[in-house]
Amino acid sequence: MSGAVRKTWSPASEEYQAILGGLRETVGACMQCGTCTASCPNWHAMDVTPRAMWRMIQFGMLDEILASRTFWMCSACYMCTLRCPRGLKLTSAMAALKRLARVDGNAEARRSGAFYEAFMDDVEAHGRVQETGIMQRYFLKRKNPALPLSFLPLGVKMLRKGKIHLPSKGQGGVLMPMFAKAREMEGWT
Amino acid sequence: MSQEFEPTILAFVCNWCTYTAADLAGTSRMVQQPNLRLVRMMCTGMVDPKYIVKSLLSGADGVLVSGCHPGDCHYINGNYKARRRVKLLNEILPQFGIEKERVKLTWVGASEGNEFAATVNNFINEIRELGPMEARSMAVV
Amino acid sequence: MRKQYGALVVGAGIGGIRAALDLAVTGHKVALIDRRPSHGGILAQLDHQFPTDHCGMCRMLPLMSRDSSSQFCLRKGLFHDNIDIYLSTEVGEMEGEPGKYLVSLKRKSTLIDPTKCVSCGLCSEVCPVRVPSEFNAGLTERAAVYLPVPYAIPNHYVIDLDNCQRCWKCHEACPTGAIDFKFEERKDFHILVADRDPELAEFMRGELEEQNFPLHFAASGQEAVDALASDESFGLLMIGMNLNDMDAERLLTRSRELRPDLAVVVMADKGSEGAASDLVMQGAREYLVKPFKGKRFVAWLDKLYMRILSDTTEELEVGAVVLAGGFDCYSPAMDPEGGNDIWAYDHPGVLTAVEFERLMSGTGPTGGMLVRPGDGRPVKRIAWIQCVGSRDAQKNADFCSGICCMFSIKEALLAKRLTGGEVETSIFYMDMRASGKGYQRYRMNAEKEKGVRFVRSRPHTIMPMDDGHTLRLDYLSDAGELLSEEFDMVVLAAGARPPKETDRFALTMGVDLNQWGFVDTQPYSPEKTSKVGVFAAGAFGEPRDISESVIQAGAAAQAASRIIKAYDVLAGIETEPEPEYPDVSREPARTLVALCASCPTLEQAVDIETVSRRMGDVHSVCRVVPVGGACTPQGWKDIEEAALEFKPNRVLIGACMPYAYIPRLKELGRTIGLNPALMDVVDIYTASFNTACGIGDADCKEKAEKEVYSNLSTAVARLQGADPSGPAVTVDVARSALVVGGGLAGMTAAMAIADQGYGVCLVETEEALGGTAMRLHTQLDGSDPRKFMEELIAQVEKHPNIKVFTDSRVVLSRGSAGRFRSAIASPRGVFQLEHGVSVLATGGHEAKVYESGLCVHKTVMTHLALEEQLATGQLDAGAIKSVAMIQCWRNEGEERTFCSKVCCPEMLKNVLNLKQRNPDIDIYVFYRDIMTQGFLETYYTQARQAGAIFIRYDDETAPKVTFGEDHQPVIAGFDPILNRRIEIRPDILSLSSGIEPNDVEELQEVFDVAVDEDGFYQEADFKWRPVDFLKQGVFACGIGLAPRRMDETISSAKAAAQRALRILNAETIARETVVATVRHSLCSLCQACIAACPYGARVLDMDQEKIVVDEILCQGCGSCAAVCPNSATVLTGFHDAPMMSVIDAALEEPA
Amino acid sequence: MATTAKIQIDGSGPIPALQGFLRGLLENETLGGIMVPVHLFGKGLPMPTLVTDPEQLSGADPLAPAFPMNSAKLLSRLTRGQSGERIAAVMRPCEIRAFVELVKLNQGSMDDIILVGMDCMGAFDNVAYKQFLGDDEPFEKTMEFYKMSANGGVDIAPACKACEYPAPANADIVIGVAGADLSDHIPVMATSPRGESLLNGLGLPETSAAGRDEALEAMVAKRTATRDEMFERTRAATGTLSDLSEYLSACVNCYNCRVACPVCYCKECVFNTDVFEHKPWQYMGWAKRKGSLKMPTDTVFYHLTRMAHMSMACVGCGQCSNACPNDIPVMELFRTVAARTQESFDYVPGRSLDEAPPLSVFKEDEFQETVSHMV
Repeated sequence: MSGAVRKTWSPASEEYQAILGGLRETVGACMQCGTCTASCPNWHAMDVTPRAMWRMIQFGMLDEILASRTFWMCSACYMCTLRCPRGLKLTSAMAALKRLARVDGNAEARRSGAFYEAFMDDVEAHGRVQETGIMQRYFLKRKNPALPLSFLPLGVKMLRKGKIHLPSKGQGGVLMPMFAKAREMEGWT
Repeated sequence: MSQEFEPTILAFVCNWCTYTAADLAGTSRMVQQPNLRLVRMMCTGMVDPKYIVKSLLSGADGVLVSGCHPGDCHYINGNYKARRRVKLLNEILPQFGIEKERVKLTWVGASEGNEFAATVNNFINEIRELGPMEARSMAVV
Repeated sequence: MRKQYGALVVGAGIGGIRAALDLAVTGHKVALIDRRPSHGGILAQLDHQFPTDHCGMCRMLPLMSRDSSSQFCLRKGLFHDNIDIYLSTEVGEMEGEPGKYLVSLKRKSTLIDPTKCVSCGLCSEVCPVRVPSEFNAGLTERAAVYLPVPYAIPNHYVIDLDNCQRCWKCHEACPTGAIDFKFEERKDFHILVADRDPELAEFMRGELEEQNFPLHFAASGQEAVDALASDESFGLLMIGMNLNDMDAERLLTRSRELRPDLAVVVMADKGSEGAASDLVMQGAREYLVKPFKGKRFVAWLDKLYMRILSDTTEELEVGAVVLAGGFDCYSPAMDPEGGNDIWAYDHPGVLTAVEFERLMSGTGPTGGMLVRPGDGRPVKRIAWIQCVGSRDAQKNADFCSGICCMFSIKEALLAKRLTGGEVETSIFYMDMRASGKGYQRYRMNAEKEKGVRFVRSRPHTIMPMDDGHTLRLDYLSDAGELLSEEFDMVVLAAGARPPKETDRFALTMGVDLNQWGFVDTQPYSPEKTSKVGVFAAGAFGEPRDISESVIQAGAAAQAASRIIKAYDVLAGIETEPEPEYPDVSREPARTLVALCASCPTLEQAVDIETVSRRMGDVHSVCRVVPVGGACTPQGWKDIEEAALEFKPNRVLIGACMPYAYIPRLKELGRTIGLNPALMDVVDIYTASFNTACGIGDADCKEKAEKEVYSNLSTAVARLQGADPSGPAVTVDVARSALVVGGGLAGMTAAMAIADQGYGVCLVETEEALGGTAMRLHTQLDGSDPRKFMEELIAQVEKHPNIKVFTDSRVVLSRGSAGRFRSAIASPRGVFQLEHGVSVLATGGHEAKVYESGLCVHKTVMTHLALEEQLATGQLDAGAIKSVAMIQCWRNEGEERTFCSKVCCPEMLKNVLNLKQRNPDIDIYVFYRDIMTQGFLETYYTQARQAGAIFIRYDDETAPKVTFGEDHQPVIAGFDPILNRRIEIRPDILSLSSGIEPNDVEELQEVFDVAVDEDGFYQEADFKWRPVDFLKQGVFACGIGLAPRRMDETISSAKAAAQRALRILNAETIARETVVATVRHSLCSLCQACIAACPYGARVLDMDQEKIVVDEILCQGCGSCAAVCPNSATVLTGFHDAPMMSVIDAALEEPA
Repeated sequence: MATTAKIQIDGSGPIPALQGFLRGLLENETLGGIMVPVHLFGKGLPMPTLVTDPEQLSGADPLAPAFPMNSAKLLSRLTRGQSGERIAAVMRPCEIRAFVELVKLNQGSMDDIILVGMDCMGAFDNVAYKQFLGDDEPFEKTMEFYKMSANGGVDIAPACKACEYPAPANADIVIGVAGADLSDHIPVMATSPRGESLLNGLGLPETSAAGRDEALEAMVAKRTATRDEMFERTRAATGTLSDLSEYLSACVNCYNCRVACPVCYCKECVFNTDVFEHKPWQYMGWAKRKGSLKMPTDTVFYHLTRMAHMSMACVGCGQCSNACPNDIPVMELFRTVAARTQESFDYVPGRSLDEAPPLSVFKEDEFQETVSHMV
């Protein structure tokens, strides 16, 4: 990160601006205390700290935000939201970014989001994550035939240790209404 | 020095801080040796050097001047003036064998009852080590 | 008969004390109450206060008529002729209207008779109970019978009935029978139980057998009503909710009708708690849920019985009410998890700020040693975490407590001082709010000179390390790295909260609370609550530091005194004239010595007869009388009788707790016709408590006797030298005021004084009234400052008591408090004026700094100009795309030595205003620390929410301004969060340039007052006398004193007016007992005394060739006497000759 | 370098030459009078005399080795309040230094005074001067004294022997006798603007004070050594309270020492006031406590108190010893004490008018070691 921020607003569509506006509202009151970042269990895996992310939202640097993988690393543990002295809904902001990236993101964003989507789809389908299912979905989404091969050694290892279970019906579909409701609330349908 | 010697200490204490602390030490039942004679002054800034000289010549084995901490003085700066006076006596009296240790200046705040008790007890012990003031056995006033 | 007072002051903390004193010295009777058993509020717990790190609270005591108040450490206690203090007291009910409020006070009994308690502490020693000590913030434990504050006066033990186990051991241990559990009266305490359930009756009969309460049972409501209508005396009515014929509410109503004072308790069934609590609202004392458990029920009833019998009510009629409830400190313990999850509050190394303060205190848990209170481990590294519980929207605290920043710096400095600088101190903060007078310097000194580390970050959690000792803090550096540090101790700068039960209290008093639970106050009148005649003082309306609290208390006192005056409260009540005492200075001293021999402790320690006999031999002692209990009415009568019989001209009483007798000596003086200055009380008990040697030991007895004898004979010698006679020097007060400066402060002060009927000359150098405040067009709270100012100007101009001189200057002012002679130069000529007080309200102005293109480029303006352009429509917010603002902006290299306090709110105002008009404007604010203390914080939050971007800078990253085409500013800055340079090209650049005091060089000379290094007036004492000058009779207020916002300016002006009214309200000012005089025949005119006098009370009269003492200014410190080589200057009561005798007497008995 | 002029000495010797110089000064319109030691009564002591008539300067002897009193006190009387006229005073260095102290204490003023300082060879005490004078002519004996002191063999007063300030400071005009060839001329220096203009008005020829510094230096070295010996001796003699009492045993509370002391400026000493008017029962009480009571009381107390009051301003002129009827070496005692007190406050009495008397001022951050922290 170097070079002066000359233009602080990124060129983007009106839709972009609307989402950005919402995000700005969410994190506007942030005073950069850093509690969120220091509280984040996945902090080490993020390329941009959450604190810097909110800052970039304030500055309107959406391109750079979407290029980062930070929000994909959010496991929605809500620690930041719980601790934020400003009472900001930070986990929601992370989710909004995920959504934004999925809808309108570039290739990079799609790639980063693939695993996340696969995970959620699998949960929706089975009511829990099934190791085989999720990977299938992930590979499909990535549309990269070489990718499964690269996971082969890991898969074999896990299989040996009994970490991979065969797909089962389990609680299949039990969470579907919840997902539907969420989609409805978020205006996706 | 004789084991029997019990020093007498005269303390000029300021009305606002140290007297309060002395009172606190008393009412808190802190262990205090009965060797202290307290003279309440409005301010250490009004302790005339001749009071101290008089005390030493009249049988006090040590004189304690105690007031507010710097900046605390009810009368703004009396304690600073007291410090110069005690400094002066600390220069004059030792020339005549009256040890510097016999004239002490301390700052003790109103809530420092324990500090006052400890100060006095230490002072008494120190004077006990030092032995009686010569004037005790002299017919001079 | 209701007791009448001018005002009731609720809360005896610093704000309440100040308000009470301000009213009392003005001549109003004040009732000062506090629900705690001690006075002093939080300050009783603090030994050191910023920014001096010392106390000095005693400087608040009256300087004039000193004899009417106590003259000792104010943290110890307070007496004033016009103040009645009620401790352990709350307001029960209040009704009425301004000028005549009828108040009923509930006084909780301490169950210990103060006239009998000698504070020996035996009760506390035997008490088996241990609960956290309030005084030491829970760091130590106390018994259920305890001393609330170790150094308070009067210092009687109190019983905490709630925690009492009823073992009665204290009662047995008390040597003086001071503890009264009302054992004897139990048999006369009839309890009427109205309940259908026969099992309950049986249960109660069985359980209460030992208690001896006569029990009466009524199985129906009617039966109960009949009993109530009978002649039987009842102490308590217990109502069950199961009566067939009458519901509980009806019975309660009937009982209130028949016996309004009878205590009623509701026995609720499980599930009907709601209905029961309604009954409590209707007058029942409390409710108890069935089924009752034996032991607990008996204890509860027994305590209730003791309360009913011991507690009292006091009915008052007061003119006005001042609420000074202060604040409670937030504690992590208030969190659902007790603060253990996030703050590891149960760890011995984690303390709140108040706990740390207690730790540093000599009366604290370690006697002032810096070790961990829980485990005694040494402390090498301490961290302070700011904003714990403040600026926290999640905890309904979207406000800044305003005190914690300075508090933490102070504590860090104290820790440094205590350890000789060894301990490492780090303060973790977000904005360091050092905006008070001198606070910025204090902070710089802490950082640069004393090595206190300031870290701008917020650790979110305290993590105890596995070793069980250290504590880890994780925090984010500016660079975005997560850092970990370990500390031995972490102090939580826990913020302020409204005091407990403020909501209930507000209901009783009929005042509104604001959204954070503090008392709601009005714009431009921060002392006014929603109820007329009820005012908020101190920190009750908003968290404030000492100085601001004291000012706010002054403002509240001013408002209250205005009501008292307007409604002519107490008009009919004559105050007793000061009695004339015979002059005994020519008579040989005859001293009556009365020895209080009531307490067995003394008898055990010394042989009173021996002491009496030897005292009889002391020169001037005419009689020694032993009395049984000097503090009891009988003992006091004995002393009176002895005095009338032996006609002494000196009276010495040997007793315990001398301070407590001071008010009583005045009474005695009246009775026997002797000046109280010729009387003294000496503590003869402390010597007897000395545990250095065992009781019964002969040697020990002798030592104690010597000590008692010495104490008494020293006092006799001192009394011999007492000389209260002398000509009564008084000043006839010229009852009008001179106010210099016609801005907001000057006009407010003038109005406050003029409204009470005194003439005011208001002098303004400009051609029109108004001053700096006229430049404001809007306020953050939405009020209209312009309208307010215009109304104020109109009021001032048409006020019959105010004479306005515009375009004028004061050129001369001579004299002293009560009578000044001044000259005003006006275009119409020079006016001579006699007045009693002067108020300097000369104000300040926006600092003019010609840099960053100000006055060159039309795109650059100050915040004030921006506000004006927006208000007048000169600037169209809709046409602007972006605005940049720079806070704390000064000339390069210019030291930022003080915070102007107004620029941050001003900036927020513009931000919100712009955003409201055009939400799409991009706003960038460069700042160092946002100074939004108190409830202003919420506007900061709003500004951020509205989308303004706040960019922090420091000395190294200060924004640089250049200009492009069309005057467009180009600001090159740096964002520390993104760690990137940023460049902003706004349409408008708005600068905060801060406040500078107006030049007062001339006035300094005219009024003989000083200014500080920044050019603001130098007050007598920043905390305790914030609107006084050292020179009495001259006061300051407004921006001339320190940067202030409008509300604060108004408060300071009202506070100054109240101080001035104290003088104007008196017709004459009388001399004091302890005051310096000059024996001119001895005086060589060396003037050393003039230099030594800290109050400027001495001058050389050139014509008369003598040193003249201004007895009003003289405070009796004796500096002059000590510096005078031949005692030509003497302090009354401390003449050299008697002092020599005192020394002789003290040394007569070698230890 | 300020003007140095010479007072030419013709055949009649240095005293008439100095008289001539003073006459010249007095003839200047700006001066109303001159205070100078004058032999008035034959064989008596030359007393400071305020001369207004130039003719009456014929008895003036500024060089006389007599020092009947420290004239600072007299000058204080002449300068308290306004006389309306300016005068000059011919004084020894110790007198000027004492006067500076008195001015600080508002006991006099520098406004209307021209200080003419003499290099001081010392003087006899009163008794010794009379012996020295015998039946001879005073002027001749003065000259004889100068001859003898040039040879190094005069028994001047102990105070003068131990005086390390032979050259006047803070004067307007200095008469540089030290090292001067009294058969030829005496150098006279202007040491202030006022002195400069006065001296220039006299139209004296210029010169240099050759040899003066060396002479002074030698004198100071010798006297400092004597002084230090004196300190040693006195310390040894007063090392304990008993020793001090013995040292002062002849004190009769006459307070002559403090009357003679130039810096004891009190109208009445506190020991002479009612503060020390003890009652008979008090005396009896004290006597009973110890079995006996030395009368008069308060002698040691008096001296210790005086040390506290004035040791910081003590200029060491020795008038106290001179005044003591019982020959107590008061000067030695006070100078010894003063050496320590003055050093501890870095104060030199008479050095500068700008230095406030140490007990009249304070700093917030000083003498930390004086405050005990015993806990």
